[in-house]
This record gives sequence, C-alpha cells and structure tokens, in this order.
Amino acid sequence: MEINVELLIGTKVCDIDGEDVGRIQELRVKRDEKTCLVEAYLIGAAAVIQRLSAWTLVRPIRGFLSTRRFYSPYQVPWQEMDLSDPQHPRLRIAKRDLRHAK
Amino acid sequence: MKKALEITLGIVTSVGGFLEIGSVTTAVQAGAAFGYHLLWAILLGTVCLIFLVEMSGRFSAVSRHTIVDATRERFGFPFFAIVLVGVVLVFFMVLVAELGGIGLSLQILTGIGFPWWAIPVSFAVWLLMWKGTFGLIENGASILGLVTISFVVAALKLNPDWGAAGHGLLPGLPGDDKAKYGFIAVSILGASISPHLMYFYSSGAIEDEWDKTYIPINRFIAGFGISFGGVLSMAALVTAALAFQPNGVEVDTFEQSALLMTTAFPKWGFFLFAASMLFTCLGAALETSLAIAYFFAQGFGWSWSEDLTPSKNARFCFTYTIIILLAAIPLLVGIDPIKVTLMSMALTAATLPLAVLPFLFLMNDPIYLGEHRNGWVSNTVVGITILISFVLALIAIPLQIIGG
Amino acid sequence: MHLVRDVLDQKLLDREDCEMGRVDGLVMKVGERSQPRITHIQIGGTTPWMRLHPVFARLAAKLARMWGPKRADPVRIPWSRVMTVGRDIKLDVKARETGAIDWEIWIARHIIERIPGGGHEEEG
Amino acid sequence: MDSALSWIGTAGMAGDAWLRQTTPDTYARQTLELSHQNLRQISNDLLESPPLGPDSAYLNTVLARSRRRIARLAALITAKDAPDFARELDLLRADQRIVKRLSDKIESEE
Repeated sequence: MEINVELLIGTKVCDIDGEDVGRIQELRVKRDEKTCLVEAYLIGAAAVIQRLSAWTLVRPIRGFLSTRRFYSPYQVPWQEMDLSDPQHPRLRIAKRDLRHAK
Repeated sequence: MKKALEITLGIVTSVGGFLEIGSVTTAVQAGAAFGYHLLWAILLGTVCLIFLVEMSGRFSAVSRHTIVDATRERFGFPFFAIVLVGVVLVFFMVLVAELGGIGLSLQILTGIGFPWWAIPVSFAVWLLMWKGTFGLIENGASILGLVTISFVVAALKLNPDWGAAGHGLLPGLPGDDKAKYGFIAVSILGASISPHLMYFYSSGAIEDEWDKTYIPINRFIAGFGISFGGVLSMAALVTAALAFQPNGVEVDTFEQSALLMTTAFPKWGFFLFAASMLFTCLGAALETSLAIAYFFAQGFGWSWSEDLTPSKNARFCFTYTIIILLAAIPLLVGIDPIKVTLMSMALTAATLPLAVLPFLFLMNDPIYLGEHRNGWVSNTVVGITILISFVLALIAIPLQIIGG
Repeated sequence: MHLVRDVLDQKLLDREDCEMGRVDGLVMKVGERSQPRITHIQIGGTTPWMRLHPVFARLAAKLARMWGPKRADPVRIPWSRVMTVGRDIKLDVKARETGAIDWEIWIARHIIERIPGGGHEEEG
Repeated sequence: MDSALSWIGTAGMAGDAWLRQTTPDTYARQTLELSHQNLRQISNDLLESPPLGPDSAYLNTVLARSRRRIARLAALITAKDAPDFARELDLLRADQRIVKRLSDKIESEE
C-alpha cells in the first residue's frame, strides 16, 4: 500500500485502547545506497521543535517545559504503528508503554 | 578593493531601498501635521529594519539559501502558501503605489495626468528588468536615488530646532487628533519595516554570490546604509515640519508634497522633489517586482536569476511580466496612487507578523547557520519586532478606518 | 535523518544542477509486516495543493488540464535516483526528461521566446 | 476649518513658487485649481450648518473671497500676468491671516 508522507504529517494517532496520543510530526529514516527505510515515527508537539530544528531556541526555556515529557516527543518504532487506515493511524501498543525520544 | 566598492554600492542600495513613495509620503504628512513629534516612529522602524536586513544578508551568506527558500523548507508548503498570499498581495499594492509615484512625478513635471503614464512607466520598468542585470538595477537605481540627499540639505538650510527634534525621538502622545497621529505612526512603521527589502536583499546576496567572508561587510552595509536611509526619511519629516507648518498646510495630496523643498531651495526645490520621487519610486518599483518574482521562484523551486536571459528562467520572468502588467491596470483607471500607498502601508503593518515570525526560527537554526546563529542581542530585537508587528497587525486596520 | 526536516520541501537539482522544483510529496510503501520505505519523490501537479485542501487540488488539476503542457499528474522520481541529501537534494536524472520542468519549457517556448530579447531556452 | 486653512496655505505656497518661475505653469495652475475645488467642498459643508454668530458669518464671507482669489490666480497663470498675480497673492495672504485669526477665535469660544 502506498501512503503520501506529506499528508500523514499532522494526522492524529490513537493507541490500541483508542486513547489519543498526539499527531505524527516527523519520520526518522535510515538511508543507504538505494533505499530509504522508515525507522520510527515522532509524535507530539515536541516533535515540531525537532522539525523546525529549533532546539537551540527552546534550550533556555527547557526547564519551563515541565521536565522532559514536553520537551521530548514520543518515538514509535515502525513495528508498533498500524497504518492500514492512513487517515486514522493506530498504535499496536498502549500509550503507557511508549518511549520518549532522546 | 572589490569589497570596498561593494560596501559603497551596498550602502547606496539600502538608501535607495529605504526611501520610496510610502516613506516619503508618511514622513511629509507626519511633519506637516505633528511637527517633530513622530520622529521616534522613523527611528524605531529604522532600528528594526537594520537588524532584519542584517539577518537576511547573514542568513544568505552563511546558508546559501534565501529567507524564502528556508521559509518553505522549514515551515512546509501550507504555511508558505499563507505567507505567499499575504505578502504577494501587499507587495502588489506597493508596486502599484510605486508605479503611481513615478506617474505622479511625471504628472507634476509635465501636466499630463498619471493615468496616461501607467502604460509607458510599466513598460519602462519591465524593459529594465527584461534587459538589465541585477547589478544594473541594484546600482543604477540607487545612484540616481542619491538625489534624495537634497532632503538633508533642505532640512539643514531651514535651521531646525535641534532640541525639539531630539525630543521628538522619544515617543509621546499628542494633545488632539490621536487617531490621525496613531494612523501616521503605524504607516511610518509599515513603510519603514518593509519586507520586500529583506527578501530583495537576501536574494541579492545569492545573486552576488556572498559567502561567510561577507558577514562583516553585510553588518556594515545594513548598519550604515539603513541608518542613512532613516536619516533621509527624518530629514523629509523635519523639512515638512519647517516648510508646511508655518503655512498651516496639512499634506493630503502629492501636489502638496511637491512644495516640500520650495522654501529651502527657492529655485530648484520643486524639481529636486520631482526627481527624488521619480528615481526612488523607480528603484522601489524594480525591487518590489523582483521581490515578487523571487518569492514565487524560490518557493516553488524554479530557476531564478536576474542575470540570466529570460528564456533560461522562463517562469521567473513570466511572473514579473504578469505582475507589472496587472499593476498598470489600477493606475490606468485612475485609482489615486496616494490612497493605494496609505492602504498598502496599513496592510504591510497588518501582515508583518507573517514576514517577521519566521526570522526567529530561521536565525536560530543550527543546521542553516551553525555558529553564525543569532546572539541574544539580535534575538531580543527580533522578539521585540515580533511584538511590535503583532500590535501593528491588530491596530493597523481599525486605525486606517478611523484615522485615515 | 529526519524526513520532514531534511527532505520534504527541499530544492531538487538534476545531475547538471538545473533546478527542477521542490520535494512536494514523498511516497511511502507500507506492507503488512515489512519495514516501510520511501519509494518516490513527487513534484508538482496536484501534490502541493493537496496539502492545503483537496478543493485546491481539484482546482489545480482542472486548470492544469486547460492550459500549458496539459498535464495534471505529479512527476514521480524513484528514491534510488537520489544522489545526495544536503543543502539541496541532488538527483541522478536529467530534468527535462522527467517532465518536472515541462511548465518552464512550455512558458519559455510559447511566451518568453516570442518577446524580443527573450533568447532561446535551448541555447548553451 | 484646519483643512480650509491648509488649502489656502497650499495655494499660497504654490503661488509663491510659480512667481519665482520655479515650477511648470501646468503644475501651478492644477494645484491652484485643486485648492479651489477643495475649498468649495469645504465651504459647502460649512454652509450646511447655519452660522453660529457674526464671526462665523464673516468667516464664510472671507472663505468665499479667498476661493475667488485662487480661481483668479489660476486664470492669471494662463494669462502669464505676473504683476497682477503678485498683487492677488498678497491679498490672498491677507485673507489667510484673517481666516486664521477668526478660526482661532471661534475655536477658543467653543
């Protein structure tokens, strides 16, 4: 199945129990000679900071962004994302099992 | 040696870029209506513009991308499309105003009404872009624009009250007519912090193939050039205060502005003003049409350069051709260029956040700028400018309705 | 590498450094169990307008079929043609063979070359 | 009221400049005509509200007179009659002072 990445950006993601996780903001990929493989999806407002490469800008107010929960986005490995309905992506795991990106 | 020449030309360019129908009209109106009291608005606008222009140049020199390139790359197509619509609409109105300014200058010189000049003037501007190179436009228009130094001479000849002028550099509220005062203040800021200059300058740095070694030069050009432009604008305000206030004249039309320097230079004043407006509006018309074409070309990834033959960057040249053609229409049907000017300045103020907000992100981007990112001084100024721009955006249109 | 930050909306250059638009869209292939991979870069057509709203995309398609080179489909470049991802994205293709600059050529031939002083797009 | 003064002032400045032969005839004539038109507009607006006292009645008379003077100035440009133009311009200046004094007085009474 083919999915347009640019349209996937900004769509809301639910976890396996239907709980709202956030929006897909960025894709982490690995590129070698001929291919480009998707490794993980970054979810949440903090991923926008990554996307705008604005981390130097938020560094001074990082403390205010209430611990690392806001500052670092959720990172969902490709195995745990179900994209069979591209307009309504779902996680294959629960929100509490998610990891934050470094 | 080459760089020394470039510094001179760069400064001249910023002077040419600063003064145009909008800044002169508002400065003259302000001086005639409120004496020195609005000098602070020009000062504030000049300081903001110095920083924004310095950043545009530094961004291009280091990243080899223009501000428009980066706006699309970082913020994506949807945001870019919003900026495109807002900015191009405003630039188009500015272009109409500048072409109108050329037409009005020719009208007072020849007595032939400006609608008759719409076609020949647009054609001349288009031909200069079609045949000319970036260097010709940049340097030619600005050297001719040096005639505006007569504003400074005029102001000095009329013996201004320096104490009162110094007092005017600090913001204050007038006794009466607050709405008109506010409207002119917003217009001055809209005319000074003109985004087309930033986009033009940032594209110019790419056209002239600047690299990191140009960072000090860029700082110098932005600082001195824009300050010089600001001084010229202030001189126009001071001259207006000294020439028009004693006669009780409040300037509403171009015909009235034309009398600006007849007191200071009894013999040449009228022609100096007409020539100043003719050349600065010509320069600004060229810069604005180029800025629109750059905006489209860079945003959509077309090839662009004012130095190539038109068929090598067909879409770029097609864009400015169409824009100039369209800009002639309102003038042809006789829409008052001064009204367009006032409206375009209020709209510039209203859309300023769209143009200024990306600077905060782009100028702190380690991928584009590495160690040449903004320091805290520049960031503070950008922050303040963004605040000002949001305030302006909120009050510009209401003030246009009450005060204009 | 981050896909949105480093690839999407970046400028595309062909092997001879000719500008051929921007990365308006990226196509990802997703299988039931296999790792998703990026297969194509999309340029022009309805792609960028779809990102605003489907209404704009329909409008763009309609207009594109009426004028110019009369093609509304976006150009697709296989990911395997990507040479470098850096300041810009360099592709191992020839721009005019991909169709990405059809509009540029059409405007050059039908409008610009007919105006005196416009030059010819095929020279040098 | 300020705008009436402004247009009389404009006519005065344009007249001065023409008298020094430093502006094209057409520009000076067009500017005088523009002042004339605007003054007529302003006087019409003033006449719609009835005069409040002897001062404003006198003011209306002087305004009408200045307007006629400006029209005459424009005509004198076409005739290239500089001596008459200078005389008429002096009279306009005198009227301008009267208008200024009257409007200041009316304003302070309000």
